[in-house]
Amino acid sequence: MDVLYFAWVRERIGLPKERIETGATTVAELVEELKAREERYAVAFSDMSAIRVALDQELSPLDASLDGVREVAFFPPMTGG
Amino acid sequence: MDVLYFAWVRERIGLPKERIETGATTVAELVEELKAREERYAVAFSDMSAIRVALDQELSPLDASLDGVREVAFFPPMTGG
Amino acid sequence: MTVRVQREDFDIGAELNALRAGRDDIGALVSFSGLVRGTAKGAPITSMELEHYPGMTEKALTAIEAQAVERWSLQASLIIHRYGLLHPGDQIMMVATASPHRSDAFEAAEFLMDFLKSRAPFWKKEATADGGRWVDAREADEEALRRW
Amino acid sequence: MTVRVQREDFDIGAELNALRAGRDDIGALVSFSGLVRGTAKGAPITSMELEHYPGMTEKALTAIEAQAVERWSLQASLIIHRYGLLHPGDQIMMVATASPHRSDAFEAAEFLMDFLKSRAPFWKKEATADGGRWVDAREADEEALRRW
Repeated sequence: MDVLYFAWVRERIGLPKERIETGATTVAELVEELKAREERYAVAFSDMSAIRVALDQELSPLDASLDGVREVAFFPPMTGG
Repeated sequence: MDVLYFAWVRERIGLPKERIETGATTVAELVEELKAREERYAVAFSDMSAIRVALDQELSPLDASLDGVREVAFFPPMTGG
Repeated sequence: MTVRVQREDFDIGAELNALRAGRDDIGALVSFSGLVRGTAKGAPITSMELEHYPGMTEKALTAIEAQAVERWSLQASLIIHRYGLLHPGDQIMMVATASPHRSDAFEAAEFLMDFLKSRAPFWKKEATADGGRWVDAREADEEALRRW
Repeated sequence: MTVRVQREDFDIGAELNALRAGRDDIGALVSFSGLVRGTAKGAPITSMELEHYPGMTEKALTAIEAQAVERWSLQASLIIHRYGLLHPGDQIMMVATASPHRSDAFEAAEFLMDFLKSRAPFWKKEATADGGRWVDAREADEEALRRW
């Protein structure tokens, strides 16, 4: 699946987008998998209360299922307007 | 003193402005004096709940004093905006 | 802080651009404009005559604006109100408010509109095929004042 | 009912005039525009970079607008939001709403702004003499959602 990062999440992880093969069934599992993989993910995801998630471009909770999802995005709280 | 009429008050009384010499001490007394004078005033002032008053260009109540007032205006509720 | 009472139309874009020209402290800019609707109580109107009380109008609008400036953190404000003969689709008036954050600009604009509707000496007369008819004050407009 | 996400600036007057062009059923037209302020937390900023999530941005704005159309009696609405490099004084975004009476246009515009602030995927990074700093979401913006 495609995983996208925006704003300071993108800066901390060091790339805007990557393709990830995962067996994770929820967003939370995917996050744990990434954090275990490399330090930069552990830093970016150290405080999940500061992270928002979109699944296929819809805002979703951390415990949402990844079943059928093609695009996951992680980013901080939005500051538009 | 100058007495001004606007909107349908002006139309019913038939003029926009007149100079009136009066001994009335309040707006209410002035209204009674005008109503007694001619039918067109009696018609215009038949329902005073539909009339607003300004004294020297400030909205004022019916029982306000005319002491020192140079300009009295009568008009219906305002409909700007 | 500007009040203009005029017969002529206005250019809302030029007015909004002028409010923010040459400065960078404004974060939020709100405008309201009121337009002549083509029907009234279901019947088409051909024109609208806007009568006002010269002198008192400017005083009343200036007083309303001063109240808004006192209550909210405004960096700029503008009220333009036309009088005379208008037609369906025409602009009747506008207000604009500028503030660092949006809530002040929004609230102040609503406040200006609520007071302007019921406290500034303007009267609308609509012309229809059946003749002219003075617009009645709306109960809702008087009620709107109570929230402030 | 229009949503535009663009790098280019916009002409607020032209947009407002286009919303009411050729029709006479609109009585009230409200606009909000957001501008880049020249200081942040007391320090001057030199520029602001607006990042967004292409694809999701348009979806989110369209969904927010659809909610407003469902809740209020709107005759027209518009959301324009820019992205990319902006400077102090620049226009960031605008919303406009049109309705027969003023309360719908005002409330819908405030609703659009409240949801757009916290639910549309935009992120602001301010450049100051000390380097870049991502703008924090304001507590007040999240709270503003609760009133709807």
